[in-house]
Amino acid sequence: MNLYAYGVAGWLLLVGAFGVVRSANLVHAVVSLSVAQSGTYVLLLCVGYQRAAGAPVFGSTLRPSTRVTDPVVQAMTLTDIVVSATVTALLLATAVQVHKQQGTVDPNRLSALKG
Amino acid sequence: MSSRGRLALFLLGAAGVAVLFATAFLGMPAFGSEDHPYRDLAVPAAVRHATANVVSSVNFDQRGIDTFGEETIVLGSVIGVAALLRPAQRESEQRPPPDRHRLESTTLLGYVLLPVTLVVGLDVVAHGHVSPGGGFQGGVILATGFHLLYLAGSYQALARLRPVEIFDRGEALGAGLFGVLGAAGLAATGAFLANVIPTGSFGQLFSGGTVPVLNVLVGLEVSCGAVVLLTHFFTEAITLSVGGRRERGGGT
Amino acid sequence: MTPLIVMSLALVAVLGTAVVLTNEPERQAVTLSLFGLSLTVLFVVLQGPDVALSQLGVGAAVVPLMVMLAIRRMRRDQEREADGRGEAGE
Amino acid sequence: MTSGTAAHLMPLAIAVPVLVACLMVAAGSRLPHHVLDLLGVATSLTVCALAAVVLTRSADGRVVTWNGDWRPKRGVSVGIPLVADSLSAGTALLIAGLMSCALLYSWRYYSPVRGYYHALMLLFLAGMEGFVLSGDLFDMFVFFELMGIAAYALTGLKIEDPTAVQGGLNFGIVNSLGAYFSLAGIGVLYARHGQLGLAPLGQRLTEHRADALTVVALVVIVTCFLVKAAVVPFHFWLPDAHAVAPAPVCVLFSGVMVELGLYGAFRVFWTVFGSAVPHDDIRGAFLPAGVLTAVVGALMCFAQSHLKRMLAYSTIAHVGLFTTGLATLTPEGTAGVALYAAAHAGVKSALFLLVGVILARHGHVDELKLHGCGRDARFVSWLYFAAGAALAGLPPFGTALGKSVTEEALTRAGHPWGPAVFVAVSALTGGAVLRAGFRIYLGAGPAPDAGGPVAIAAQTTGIEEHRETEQLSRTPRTMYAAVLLLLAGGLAVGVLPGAGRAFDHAAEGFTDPRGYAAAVLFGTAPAVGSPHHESTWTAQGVVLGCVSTAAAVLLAAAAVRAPRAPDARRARLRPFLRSLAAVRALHSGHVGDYAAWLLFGMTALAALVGVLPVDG
Repeated sequence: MNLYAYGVAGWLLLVGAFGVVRSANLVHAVVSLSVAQSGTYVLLLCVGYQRAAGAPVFGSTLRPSTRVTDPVVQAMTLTDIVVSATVTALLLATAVQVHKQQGTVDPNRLSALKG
Repeated sequence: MSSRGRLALFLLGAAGVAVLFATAFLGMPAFGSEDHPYRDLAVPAAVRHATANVVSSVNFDQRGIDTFGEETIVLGSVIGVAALLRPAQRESEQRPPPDRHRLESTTLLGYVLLPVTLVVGLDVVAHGHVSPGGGFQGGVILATGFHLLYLAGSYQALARLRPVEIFDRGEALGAGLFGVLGAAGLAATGAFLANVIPTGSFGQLFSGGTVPVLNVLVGLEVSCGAVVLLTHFFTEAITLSVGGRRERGGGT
Repeated sequence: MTPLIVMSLALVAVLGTAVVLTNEPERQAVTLSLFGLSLTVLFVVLQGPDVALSQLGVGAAVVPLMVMLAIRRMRRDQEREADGRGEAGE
Repeated sequence: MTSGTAAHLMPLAIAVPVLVACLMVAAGSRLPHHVLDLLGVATSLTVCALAAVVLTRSADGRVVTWNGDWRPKRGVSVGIPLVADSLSAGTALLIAGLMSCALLYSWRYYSPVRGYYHALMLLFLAGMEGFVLSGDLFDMFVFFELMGIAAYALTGLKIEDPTAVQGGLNFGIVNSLGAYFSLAGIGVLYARHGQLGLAPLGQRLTEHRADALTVVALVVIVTCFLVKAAVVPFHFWLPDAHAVAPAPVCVLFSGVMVELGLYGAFRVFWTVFGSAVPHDDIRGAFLPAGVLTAVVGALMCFAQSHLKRMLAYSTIAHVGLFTTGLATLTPEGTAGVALYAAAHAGVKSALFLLVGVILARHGHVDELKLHGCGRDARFVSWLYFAAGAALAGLPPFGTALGKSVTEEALTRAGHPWGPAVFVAVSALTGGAVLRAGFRIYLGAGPAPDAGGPVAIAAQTTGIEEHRETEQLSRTPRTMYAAVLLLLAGGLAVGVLPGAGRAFDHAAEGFTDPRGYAAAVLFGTAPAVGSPHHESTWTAQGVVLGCVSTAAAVLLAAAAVRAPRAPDARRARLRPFLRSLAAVRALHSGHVGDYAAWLLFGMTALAALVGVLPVDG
């Protein structure tokens, strides 16, 4: 069971890295990177999951107790999502700029940096 | 490296990492177990500060400096995107004419949805400490709401509604006040980001001390920041660069 | 592990793979958005409503939108360049 | 002033730059250039002062503050501490000092890009300060990302330069990928132990036998730090980013950001895994990794004609030496590396700024094309040669002291090959820098058009580098001042009496996880143990320093004199040249290659550490 739930997280990380490696388009590489990062969300939330426990938001229906899923990993994931969105935005802007300068975003055809 | 060589190297590395992950995953506590030591500390701590949404308590109170760092990341990325997408000197820009043909129904949908999303966004920000949501989620909803105008009609209407400088300022204000509130905690109790506002009673709108205040500040920053980010990308998408790219031998 | 969790995890894994295997950037913006939605579902199922809400806004809407806009910019430049070359050839 | 007050100053070192950056953004493009410069320098100097106060306090024991006032009860807390021991406070001071020099250098002549440059620099400062002071694993990740975001944007700042944006993108993608794997490692560790603080995790791990999960977590978590530190094979992004970033930004990259990667890796190792993972396993992995990094960096450095890329590879070579020294896992080795890194920061930064001066005057940074261009620049040439010799390890520069202390620590730890590697690497990197100096400032060797083709087409030369300033006919005083300050810093580490002792003390605290945990979790401040060993000049160290400098001069002279070796010698060198060309071809600028190497590196590291559980 562990292997399945956490395995999906590990799979996303590896498949995202695979996307970066075989990418023929920097935008595709940046998107693949964000897929790799979603692996970390899945891992964190799976780590914080507890069977038959509620969400860590108390109110009229849920009285404070500790039978809730782990709020700490959820807070971490929130931060992680923000990081992902901002990194993606910045890298996309960079890719747009690469395209303006070199006329292509295919890493196989970019030739500015070597050796 | 040839693309085959690259792939071979990757597969070798990925196989190794897969083994590493599998080893680690087998050693972790079973999925869905009851063993969450940090949670057992965080929930009572949130209750002590009368914050019904424990995730908000962790984000803004217990581990507030993480969120301070996170908001600074948002600020940094907005500045970075603005710097990277600034018009280059030899690039003169052309705006397309404003005649965009849209279906009437899409326009109507956009205008109807705009106020709805704004209200929902504000609500999510305001109740982030008592119900799911918060400044970040609400801020994103607000920013998306603004961009329904794009769906609804012309770029021009959108441009009129979002003078970038004001949003820039709103974003900086949100991030700055977050720091100021942290420093206020430092001045009052000697600890950065200390929860210095009376925490009120559990589950009420006025509870959680600094948590709802920080939620509002983050909402301000994120909504403005996301609007600025999207504006830069929208401007890129409809702008033509004239003589933008530098001619390079071998490039296409 | 409930069947719901098993299924949403499987959906996430499949759609994540699909995003990576989509070579055409325009289509990738769409698959990315669907992948974002599947993550949202997973987070709801895993009892993380806060996370699900921000994933919905960021992963399913804002990021795919930015990807789409970035691609559109590149396409326009390419088309323009092709036009320019055509004119020069005339 | 009590240590309580000093503790209050730590969060300010992070918050003040952020607040000033917010102010700059809010003011938009309306702040005049000199106000931006003034605000930037004043803010970095303020952070310098804060760090200096914390540093003086930390001499009596670690300074700890709990954000949000969530002080631990019976050793557990939900909050995040900021912790300063002498080493982290000293690093915090170094960061702010380098930032001050960088902003002084860019005073007036660097385009403020509507204030974005200054705001990004200050956010970069905040990120580095947060990273170095944080006592929490996830918080370190957050500040690591903040550093990253600011660094990627600063790298690509010269948007009209085609290489700049590509360098920024490679940097961003590789570093982010490493960070995500590390975050997964943090998740794995959290699942087992339910903690995120360094000290509480360390405590939990003392009670557990180190099993495979622990070792995997260690390997995966340190990956992102090793990517930042540019340890081979995680290093590919570094020359790309350094070659294109503006010179003042390179100062921060090479001077301290890369070293922060090593700081992070070894901070996490000592505080979290120090008692659980057998030290021999770590030595067995990091000693070879360090030596490989040093050798690859030094050879690649000598093969460059692009001045900034040359300095970048020299940084990789030195990071390799630092890794080797830290991998002894002894206080002596750590003290030596801290000395070395502090002096290296001054010397290497001065060199980057001098190359910046060349770029401002001549509009490119290609060694061969610059032949004889600096003949009229007397003063600058003296500065350049001094810095080059210091890089090669000339006493009494601090680089020589650090090198000597680290060499002796390696010998004492049973690695007699240590000094040979250090001398060879210093000679090669210093030799490359001096060779360029001979060509540029003395006009030595044949002029480029006489010496065959200027460069081989398949490699990046410095010819295309874009100017960062308007063309300067004479170098402004502020630029000289920054270079002089940095060189003086590099010299001061070596000659100030008591510098060695201070670094010994810092290293003793850094390598003492028990004291760290006691100070953080229980507020007890056991005095840091007095060092067993005193880092100071020795006859052997001075001799080896002179040897490496002399070797560097000879190498440089030989390379300038004989650009085309006689055919017989060439034939003998052919296998070597061919393998060098092969290594060089691996640095392809292709981000997919870099990502593949990242995964391969993780696997190799895990294999070296030995993932299977080790008894005892």
